[in-house]
Amino acid sequence: MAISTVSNLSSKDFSSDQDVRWCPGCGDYTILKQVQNAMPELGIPKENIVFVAGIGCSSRFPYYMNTYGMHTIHGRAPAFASGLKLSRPDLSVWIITGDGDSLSIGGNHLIHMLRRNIDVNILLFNNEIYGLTKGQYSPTSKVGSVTKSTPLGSLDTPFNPLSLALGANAGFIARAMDRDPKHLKDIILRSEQHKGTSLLEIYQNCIVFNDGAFDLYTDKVSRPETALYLEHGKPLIFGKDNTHGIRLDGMRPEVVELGNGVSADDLWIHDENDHFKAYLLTRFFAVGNEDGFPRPFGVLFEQERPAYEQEVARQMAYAKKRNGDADLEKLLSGDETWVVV
Amino acid sequence: MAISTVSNLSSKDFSSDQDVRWCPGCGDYTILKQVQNAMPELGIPKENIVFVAGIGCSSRFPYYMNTYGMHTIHGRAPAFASGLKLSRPDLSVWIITGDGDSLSIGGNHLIHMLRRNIDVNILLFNNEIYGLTKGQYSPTSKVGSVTKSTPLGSLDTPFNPLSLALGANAGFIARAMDRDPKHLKDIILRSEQHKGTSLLEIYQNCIVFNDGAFDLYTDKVSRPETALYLEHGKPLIFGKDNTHGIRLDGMRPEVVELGNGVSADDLWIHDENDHFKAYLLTRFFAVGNEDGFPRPFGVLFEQERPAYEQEVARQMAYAKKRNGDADLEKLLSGDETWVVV
Amino acid sequence: MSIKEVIRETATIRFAGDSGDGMQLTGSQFTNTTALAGNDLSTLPDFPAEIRAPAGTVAGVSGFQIHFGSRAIHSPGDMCDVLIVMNAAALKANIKYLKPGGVIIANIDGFGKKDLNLAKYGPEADPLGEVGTQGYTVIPVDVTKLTRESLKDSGLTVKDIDRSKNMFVLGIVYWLYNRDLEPTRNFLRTKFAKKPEVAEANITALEDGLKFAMATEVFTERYALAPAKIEPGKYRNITGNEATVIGITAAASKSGLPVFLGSYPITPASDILHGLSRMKHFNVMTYQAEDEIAAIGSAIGAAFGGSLGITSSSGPGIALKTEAIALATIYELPLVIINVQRAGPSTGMPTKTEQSDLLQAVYGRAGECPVVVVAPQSPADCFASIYEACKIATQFMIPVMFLSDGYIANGAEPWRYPSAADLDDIPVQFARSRETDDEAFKPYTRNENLARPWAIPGTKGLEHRIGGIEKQHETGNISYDPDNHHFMTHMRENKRNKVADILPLIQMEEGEATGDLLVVGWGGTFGSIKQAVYECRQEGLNVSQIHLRHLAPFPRNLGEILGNFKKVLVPEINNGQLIRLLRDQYFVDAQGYNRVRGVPFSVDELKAAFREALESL
Amino acid sequence: MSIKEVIRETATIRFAGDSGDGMQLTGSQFTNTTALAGNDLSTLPDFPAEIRAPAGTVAGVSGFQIHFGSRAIHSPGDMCDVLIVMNAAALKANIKYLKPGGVIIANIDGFGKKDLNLAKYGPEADPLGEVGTQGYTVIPVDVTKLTRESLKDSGLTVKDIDRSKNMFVLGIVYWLYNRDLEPTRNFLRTKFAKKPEVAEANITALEDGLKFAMATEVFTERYALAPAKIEPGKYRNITGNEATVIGITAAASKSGLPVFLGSYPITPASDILHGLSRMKHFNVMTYQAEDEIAAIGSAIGAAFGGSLGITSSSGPGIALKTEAIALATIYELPLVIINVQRAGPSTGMPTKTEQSDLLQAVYGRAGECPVVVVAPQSPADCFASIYEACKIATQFMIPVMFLSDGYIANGAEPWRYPSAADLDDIPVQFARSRETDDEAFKPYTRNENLARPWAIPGTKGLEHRIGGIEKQHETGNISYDPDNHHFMTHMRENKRNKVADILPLIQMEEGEATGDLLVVGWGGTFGSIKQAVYECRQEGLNVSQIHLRHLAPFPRNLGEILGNFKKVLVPEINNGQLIRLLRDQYFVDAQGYNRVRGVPFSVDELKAAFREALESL
Ligand SMILES: Cc1ncc(C[n+]2csc(CCOP(=O)(O)OP(=O)(O)O)c2C)c(N)n1
Ligand SMILES: Cc1ncc(C[n+]2csc(CCOP(=O)(O)OP(=O)(O)O)c2C)c(N)n1
Ligand code: SF4
Ligand code: SF4
Ligand SMILES: [Mg+2]
Ligand SMILES: [Mg+2]
Repeated sequence: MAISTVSNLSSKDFSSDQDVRWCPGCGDYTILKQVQNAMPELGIPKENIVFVAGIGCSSRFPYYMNTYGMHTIHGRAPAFASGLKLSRPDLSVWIITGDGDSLSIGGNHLIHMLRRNIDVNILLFNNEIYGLTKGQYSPTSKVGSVTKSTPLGSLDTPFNPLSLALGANAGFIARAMDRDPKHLKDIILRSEQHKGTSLLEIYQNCIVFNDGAFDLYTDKVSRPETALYLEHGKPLIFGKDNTHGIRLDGMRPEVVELGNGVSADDLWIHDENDHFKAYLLTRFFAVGNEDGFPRPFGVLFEQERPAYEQEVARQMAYAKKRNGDADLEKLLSGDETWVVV
Repeated sequence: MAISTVSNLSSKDFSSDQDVRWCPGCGDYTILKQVQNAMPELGIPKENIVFVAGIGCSSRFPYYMNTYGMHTIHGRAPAFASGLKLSRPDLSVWIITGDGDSLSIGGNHLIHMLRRNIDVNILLFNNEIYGLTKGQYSPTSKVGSVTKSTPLGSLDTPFNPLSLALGANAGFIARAMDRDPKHLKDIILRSEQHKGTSLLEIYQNCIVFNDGAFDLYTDKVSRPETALYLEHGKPLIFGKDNTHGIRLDGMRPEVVELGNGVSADDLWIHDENDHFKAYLLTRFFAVGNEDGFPRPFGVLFEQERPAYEQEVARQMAYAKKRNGDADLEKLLSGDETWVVV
Repeated sequence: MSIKEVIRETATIRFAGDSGDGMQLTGSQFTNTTALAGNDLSTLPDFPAEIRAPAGTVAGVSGFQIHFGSRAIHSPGDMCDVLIVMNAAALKANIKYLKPGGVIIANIDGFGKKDLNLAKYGPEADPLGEVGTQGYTVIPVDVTKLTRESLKDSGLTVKDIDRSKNMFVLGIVYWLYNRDLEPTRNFLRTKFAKKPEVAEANITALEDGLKFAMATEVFTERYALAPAKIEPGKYRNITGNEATVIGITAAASKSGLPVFLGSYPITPASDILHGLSRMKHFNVMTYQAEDEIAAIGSAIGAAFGGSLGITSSSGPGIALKTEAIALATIYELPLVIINVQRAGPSTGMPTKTEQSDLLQAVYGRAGECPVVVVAPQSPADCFASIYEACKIATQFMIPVMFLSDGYIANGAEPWRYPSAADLDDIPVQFARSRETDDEAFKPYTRNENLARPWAIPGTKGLEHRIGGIEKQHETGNISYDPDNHHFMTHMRENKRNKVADILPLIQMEEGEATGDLLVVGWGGTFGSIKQAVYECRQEGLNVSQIHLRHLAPFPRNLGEILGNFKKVLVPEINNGQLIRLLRDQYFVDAQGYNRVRGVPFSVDELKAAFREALESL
Repeated sequence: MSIKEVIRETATIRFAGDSGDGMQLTGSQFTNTTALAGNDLSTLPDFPAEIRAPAGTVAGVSGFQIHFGSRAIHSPGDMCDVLIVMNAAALKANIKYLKPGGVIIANIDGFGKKDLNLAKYGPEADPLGEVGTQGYTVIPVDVTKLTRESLKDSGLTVKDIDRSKNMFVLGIVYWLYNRDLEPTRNFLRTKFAKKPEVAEANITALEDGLKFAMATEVFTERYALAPAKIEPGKYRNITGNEATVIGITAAASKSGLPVFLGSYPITPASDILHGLSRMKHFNVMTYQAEDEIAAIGSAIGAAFGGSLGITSSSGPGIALKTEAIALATIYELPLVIINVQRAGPSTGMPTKTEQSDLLQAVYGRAGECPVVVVAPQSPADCFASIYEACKIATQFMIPVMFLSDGYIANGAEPWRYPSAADLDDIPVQFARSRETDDEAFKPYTRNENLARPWAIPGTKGLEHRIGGIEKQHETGNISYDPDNHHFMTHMRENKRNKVADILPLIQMEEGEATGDLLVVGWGGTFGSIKQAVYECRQEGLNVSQIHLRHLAPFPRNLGEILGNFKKVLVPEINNGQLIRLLRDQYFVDAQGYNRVRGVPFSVDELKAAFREALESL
């Protein structure tokens, strides 16, 4: 098998010859662009990359990547990706999924993949709506969402995808948004670096059926007040001119203003490896940030834990060693035979 | 419809005429007994009670209850129960499920039911094994479990069912065990009192395929050291002669010995309504309690939140009021008609 | 130059433009007006697969065809007389549907360099000029300019003004076919009740379009169509999915049962969920479940509780319901499963139609698992068929599969709607409560339909357990007895087959009950087959037609009728499915006519197939 | 009293006891020893549905029947000559299988008051006395006492001693049928290698059982069976699920492909997962997924990556795989789906057998979705059939459904196993890498089998995307073109049908290729049909037999053979499924013989059916 010379690949090399078919203005375009931008930096030959998607607007993604790709069935991308990665640990496997695809019909596969910790990168395009089927509410839609299937408003408490992921023993969770492309690309690269399942939730604007769902965070004016960019080892600071921070009082986080005796040293220092703190961060989740806490973006949690496919490979190797050469004749005959002449 | 006189029902009234078909010594027997014991105390006529189960040894349960019952398909009991409870909020609906049924094939229905918060009571019989199919590992089996399907030991990190439930926005989570029947019955009653989905995980011994999985907690000698019985408003104390407690240092719990200046007042006071503390409690989950923390039993978390079926009923009532009397003629004709003569 | 008034028996026109151009609305307005004018009609919307493909591209073209006339119309027409195109891509995508010599009304503002590029004609191409040389009559209209001119005093922004372009065009077509503007005026005033200035602007554009057509001399003729001889009655327009929604709601009303729909969105079935979610005041509850398995599970749970349980989906979603359908079958609870078929396999072509789920409906479950299968034949027929499906399900305590399709679901036709009083009764009687000293309740005893009692929780003395394990006759207890299993397997089969007892005998749709060629269809091909048979008979050919609504069980007299013909031809939009059932069950050497193109049959291809079948006799 | 040595051509015996009594082990030891003695044989294990129903109850009885002889044996025998019962419940559950006048060897310790109660005979009943009056010969043995006596010096606890009761009984039966003890001695020494005292105790019990039978005069005759005329070769015993496991592993070895099994446990398919999980050293990876959808999804994912993708399940689980099977069909990737059929519908009778998933296999998916269907005819035949299924899947890039059943899966028979070198080649060639200036790769071009290239990730220049949406011929790009869809629908169908080109022609199983009655079977009914046809032919009846392994497509000469007989009879353990395919495809007026009792046909009922069919000629 020939090895591509990777170094000279450019973002354009990852763009397939298929017409991109999303609504003009859809957030999916920016995400596609950033993924294509990130690819050359991975240093992986493009024939060793596979994008696997379910069904949804977002899940059309693989068609637009000039890599290997599988557009599968609704909600089941993790299943296909699991078989692929287990049997081919040499490949770089990416899952593209929507909020309906991954959290409605596909919720179980998602949590099982997270607990198993197979080394694939999940990009969850959360637009809080079903795009492809033209606008029904999804498991991330806010309570009261008036949609095609909920004319009087939706009633179910939405999932908090990152809380759910932590509860399922995820080893890597992160959040980004379509409208901050540079940050998005950085976090995509971080996700890829993680060995084990990485879940990156991306706020994505569906311009047709749920326009503006994330304006609070994507609007350049409000963003500094509403979005909290996390960095490992750095204090939690936000606000235009970095005026505010988050302090921990025992287990209770509180928003404080810096100055007047409160300095960055008093603040909560982000520790990506702290499961409990990460869980707290996932609970900064009030609609419209009404509890006063900004929405965290970046890597909330990362944990080193053996990737499942490596453990499987280890077990396979052990069995091969222990049982010696696989002897088909012996398998066919079994232990007790007799001869008829 | 006649109303039964409820008061004079006894545990025996809830026992059906079918032969109970579990292996002799199976933990399912004790659980059945405690459920039958709890029933008369609910004050609900038995014709208003429905047990809904999936498939598994545990899921045979409804056949043994002299109430209405549905033995459905593997993993899907929450789906059936949801339709039943939404359309019949007057009924008391119970789900009986195993660890495979609820967390392997049925994981998605479980987490969706929890986030929606439909008022049903889920009893999850966790024996960390597939009983009915004769001994394959389940999503709660410990890493390294040697079972029929994992001859060299299982490799997947098991679910922490109660963490998962909290991550899915569960409103009530609790834990009990087959071998402490009195406590079990109390917690069954607590589960029923909660309005909204209640999840009660019950450690259940499968004597045939996973005997002794919970001996650490069920053994009367080791239990005081290994099991932490929770009571709302009470400090976390455990150990033979109540010698130990748990203290919170910031967000970090620690086991302390009482005496020598450490008193009950210094300990973590259990607050059932504190989501984050409950999450911490779910993480007292080390295999064999190797991190030194006892395993919590009792109600870990309860939250008041409108039950989904009540919200649905409210919306139905609102629509009926707003649209006035349902006029079938008008529906048939629609708004634009013409006459052909 | 004077304008000729030409009398036509039928006409077919097609509106085509970008998804953003409002062609579906334009088409449905033309449809309503035409219905009010007393013509019979049939329509075919043609959506793009993408939500909103880039404007101006062929992928983004949306079309709407209507066939109408002064005689009975059963199909949306193979080819159109007049094609309205709002841009170059619309021309490119639709010219193949225009009859030789047909008329093209083209918005020339949609043929700029950019448009030509987007449509992949190339910037220098002159597609309108070119089709002009191919015998078509091209009528170029600068719709954008004219609309802006017309509305310059409306006070609206240019962007808003441009939204009325479709009304300007509709005005032109109204003039051409002598239609009345009033219905559309009324529609616009209702639709934009909160924005009267928008309503008035649209009306002005409509009127100015008509005036433009009248004043300029671009048209040399206009057309008149006499009202059709239509069965007297009160009519409305309806799509298949709407009729399904209303049928279910009516069944709820007449039976007194609450409806519980458990569903998960999927094209082209979603509109049933949407429609029923607006019927709460009729005691219809809708539940958007997390997936199709949960959807059907919830419907069965609700059926156990005494609701009319319904679930709706299409191809991939129906696959997921298979396991639970089998459970409902052995439970013997009423359940209606709506399958709006689409082109498969797998995701296939989700916005296109097909009839390829019939064998799945009849046979597609593990074990011997008999359900009832009912298929509507047209948009309006969805009402009566689903109503009947609900009735069968409750009377026989059995799952009924309702096989609609994408064409019927989105297509519209005039519907002679019934009054509530005319509807069949659906009498439902739950099992009655018992006292302690009554004999023990046996949930699997049976009535004359072989139906078991519907015993719902809350009823004293009927406490019982149901499950998917084989159950003992009468008691319903778990039983592994071989003879009991054989008995119950046959019981379920017999019960399903007994439904035939209450089904109407099949009637000839066209032609005599005996003859040379019998055409047997089912489902959404009804219109094109009927039209083709009708036309063949006009030409003197010996062709008859029956159309099956009941596919499992079949009507009692089906075998007899099949036996009366020298040849039986079964046209289907699949590789041959009904035909397999007929060959097997009636041992008739039927032949198939099968095209799997995701689109309805054309009348012409069917006529050719019938002729060929007759010739080979 | 001297003991008569009676020569028998065939014999059937049945061991029955509580689930804890070790009857399956006893049965399989008798089987091995009998095979080594050169008899032909066939066996039927009969498990209880519950894991461990309360000891002593009828629900907890476990049985094992073996039919063996000096001539060819194809079925496990309808009724037995000798019935061994370890307790009252075993007698109650099994007396119906004993031939009139047959012998009962009864452990009288299992007939105490408690046992009689548990078996629901009532404490005062004397069932052994009663059957004695019905013409059966009852041989009461106090097995418990005798075993304890025999092992009193073994040093084992009473509990452990009691575990050897089955060996004592086996010793008795070995004496009765003149069997050699050595194989069982060897077996016990291997099994209890780590507990030699247990091994020796069991051996002592076995020997003492034999001595007991020899010394006491309870038996008046013992039996001798000459070795059967069996095809020369090397033999072993094998169950269907074991043969399936070995077949897959062999296919991996011969093709050089790694195997990836994605599965989820379900009765009676789980043993395939268990077995393959022990084949890691053969490059077989097993993955217990969270459900059946994930299981098949993972297998397809692995197939995309270049593994031989397999998934295994039964009824309810197969239902869940439907959607993904359709995806694999349109992907055109190799995949083997193993369905070990069980009695349905729904949960049905999970431990019982049935053949009712054939129509589902052939037709049970939305859209036109053709897959290949292969069914083994016996336990040992699972090897060759699954091996062939793997070969077809990879050579045609197509999903193959393998229809085993509960009877075959758990049943065992002697297998003349092949040597590795004798196995067919399975040549697999992945598509080759390309350089940048090579022509663009087209993933849906085809070879002479109509198979597309298997282009796996990691191969330079073959980057491509596959999906469930209809794809353009050759390029594989998304296409909504109507004619392309028609074309591709037929392409997939043609490819499936082309598999027939490489299938062997169907051979007569019994009888001439033309005549009065042709019996056509498929799957696990092979043995009983063959036995019945053989016996009818011995009686001079004009009956022939063919047995189908290939159900979609059918062998090329099937139609011709069907046409050569006056009557075609199709026995199936379902309500008629293969027969529908034959009637439809070959327009032959075949008749069915159908019993849905969860158990194999008895030879007698089949013979009666054949006779009746001939009489009605
Ligand atoms: C089994 C199945 N059920 C339903 C559908 C219909 N369907 C396609 S995409 C989709 C949801 C899309 O929502 P999401 O995953 O959020 O993706 P988006 O379109 O918003 O990117 C649904 C319900 C399907 N294709 N298959
Ligand atoms: C769709 C489907 N898949 C698989 C099975 C087989 N099956 C029955 S129960 C079960 C697991 C049982 O485990 P658990 O839920 O833990 O219950 P337990 O028997 O341990 O009480 C499985 C895999 C089934 N019945 N249906
Ligand atoms: S519908 Fe929404 S999510 Fe889908 S392509 Fe359009 S804008 Fe994007
Ligand atoms: S197998 Fe285990 S869980 Fe099942 S009945 Fe027996 S002891 Fe109980
Ligand atoms: Mg979405
Ligand atoms: Mg379990």
